[in-house]
Amino acid sequence: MKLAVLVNEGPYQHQAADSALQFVKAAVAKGHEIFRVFFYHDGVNNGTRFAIPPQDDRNITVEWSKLAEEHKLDLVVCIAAAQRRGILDENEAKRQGKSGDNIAPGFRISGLGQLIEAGIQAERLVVFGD
Amino acid sequence: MKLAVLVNEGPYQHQAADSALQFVKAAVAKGHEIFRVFFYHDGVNNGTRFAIPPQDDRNITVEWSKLAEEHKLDLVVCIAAAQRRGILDENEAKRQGKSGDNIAPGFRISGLGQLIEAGIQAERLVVFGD
Amino acid sequence: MAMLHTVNKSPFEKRSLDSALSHAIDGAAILMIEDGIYGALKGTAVSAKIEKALGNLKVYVLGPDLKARGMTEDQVVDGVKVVDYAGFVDLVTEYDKVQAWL
Amino acid sequence: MAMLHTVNKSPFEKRSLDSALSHAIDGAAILMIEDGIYGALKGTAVSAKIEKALGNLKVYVLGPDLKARGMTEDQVVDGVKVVDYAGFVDLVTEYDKVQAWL
Amino acid sequence: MAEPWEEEEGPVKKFMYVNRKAPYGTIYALESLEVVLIAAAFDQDVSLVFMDDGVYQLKKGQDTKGIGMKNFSPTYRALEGYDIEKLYVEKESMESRGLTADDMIIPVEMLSKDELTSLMEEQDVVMSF
Amino acid sequence: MAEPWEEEEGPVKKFMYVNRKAPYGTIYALESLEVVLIAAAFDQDVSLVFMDDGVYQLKKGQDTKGIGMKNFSPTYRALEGYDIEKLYVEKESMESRGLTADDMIIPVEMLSKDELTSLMEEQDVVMSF
Repeated sequence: MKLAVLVNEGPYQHQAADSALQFVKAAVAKGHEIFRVFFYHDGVNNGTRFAIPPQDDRNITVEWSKLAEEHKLDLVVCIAAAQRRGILDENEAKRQGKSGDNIAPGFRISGLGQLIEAGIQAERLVVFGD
Repeated sequence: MKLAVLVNEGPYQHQAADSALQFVKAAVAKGHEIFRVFFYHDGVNNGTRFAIPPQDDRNITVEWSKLAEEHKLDLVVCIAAAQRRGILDENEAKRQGKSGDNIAPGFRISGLGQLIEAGIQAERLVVFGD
Repeated sequence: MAMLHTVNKSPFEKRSLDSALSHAIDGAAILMIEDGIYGALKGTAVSAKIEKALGNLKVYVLGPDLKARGMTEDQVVDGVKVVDYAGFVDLVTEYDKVQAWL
Repeated sequence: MAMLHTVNKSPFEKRSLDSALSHAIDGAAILMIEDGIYGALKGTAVSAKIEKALGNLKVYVLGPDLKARGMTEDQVVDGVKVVDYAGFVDLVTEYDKVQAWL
Repeated sequence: MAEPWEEEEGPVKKFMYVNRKAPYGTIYALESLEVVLIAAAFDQDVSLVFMDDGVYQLKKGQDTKGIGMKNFSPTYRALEGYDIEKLYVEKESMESRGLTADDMIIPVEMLSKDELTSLMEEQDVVMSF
Repeated sequence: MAEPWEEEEGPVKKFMYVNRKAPYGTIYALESLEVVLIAAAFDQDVSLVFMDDGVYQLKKGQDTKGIGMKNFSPTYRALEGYDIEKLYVEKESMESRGLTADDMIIPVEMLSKDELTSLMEEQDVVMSF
């Protein structure tokens, strides 16, 4: 089945990002198609490559990036929410005159329309948040 | 009176950062000394200079930076919490091999001991969170 | 099939379990995840809510979240089914849609 | 002076107002800020809690948070005092310490 | 009946946006509204529900100057211009909060908990904020 | 009586760390523990309280392999080595959750709500997570 996932909280502070990650892994293992994972609200903070969690803890962003590479997942960070919270890719950084960017590999920044499209195209939308 | 403030949530997602900012402004206006503002948990996200909120909205980080400059405030971002969440200064970025940093002017990264010290030195500690 | 309702907060802290239960039709399902699992346990001040809900709803709890918090399957209210993440995925596909009571 | 307790969540969503009220000694103060202000209003399902608390506690609500949410001072339970941020600062200095019921 | 050019755009799904949080204390109310404004461009069947503390989003007379935040409540009045016309508030949520239709910034249809529950079951996609 | 060399280090304040959140669902339990471990180095009078859902932090038998997170509950057993010995759980919080002292990973003193309230009033600084 074609599934979409919405993640509304950043990593570590709430379990939402972990739960979404485990859910996506299980869905992929069962042969379902993940149409898109959309990161909204503080969820955009999943997409920073600047995070360095303690070595004995999981690195949620790295896990998303690996999962995206292995399974060609579409990880979309909401542009409006990302601007508010300081998540930038190279284009955005240039456009906004910021020195450098922090987006992690496998994530792309795009508009809220991508969330609505996920709702239309996927057969189920599963939301993880606070 | 000597006051210390602890901010436990990032800007925008929760009102905590706004409330802390308004409280600090009011305390300064009344002639109180702000010994330190300590940013912990997602509160470290107050310290990113990458954020670009909509033009008709407040820019919380810029307000902290301005306030720090005007009143010589000590804005301390917890290093452990900042590492988990991807807030870096130049030193940390170099030490961790990250390409670039994102700390905003007026903020400094330091250890949790700075929070305990604030608890000892200040006459009141006021906590803002979720 | 009706709706799958997910609840992720402790019923001792937030009221989202109440909201979910009072908006679930006969035959709908409740899945308790994260701190929501505390609502699925026997012998607490809120156990009666789930015992009553089992009359017209299916109730599930996420095993990995239960174990993480030091709770075992035999501490769960009788009639509540324990599922793993694969079971969570199955529930999402079996029910028509999912509502997260965040 | 006793403790100042701050509550920042709606009593319809979270149980933190209950925790604060049940851990405040006679003469302590409760200050409702942010979404906590909904607990200070007349004519709601939770108004009785504050009316009762006024028997042994001082109760304050932050005016700017009240106004932001479209509520006026005359909608506040009688006996609850409205303060601005400067008043919040005064309360912090008047009471011995502050506990935030997050 | 759908017009032929509407058919071309793919299936029309029933989307319900459920607002359960008070405004300003958290950002969910504002960012939910941003989703709804974008959703309006997709020609889907959109409903907005305000229940639990979400009914507070529509309270008249919001004035945020004192907290330094933007008052976004006027945007609810603009929803009609985006052809978003199915707005519902839950009666039980209003009553326990002592609110009436007169307190609302826009006209909304009041549904009982049971009516709302049925409507929710009719949807294809439910997004809750 | 304080020894003279202790006097030199400035005042000893009573710090109470109040834990009111369940573990893993949010990070507050873990990051609160990190504060307490640092606090131990400051020679202040430290108390730890577990109340409301915070009592769940001390539940025996935590096994986080299935959720991919680190099980930090063994750290509570290390607190004694840091000379943090005043640990309290609230009786009422335990009872409404069906928990007893046997469920706890470490020995703790059980206080009633009223006893805890009094203890809280005796503190100089209360930090709540």
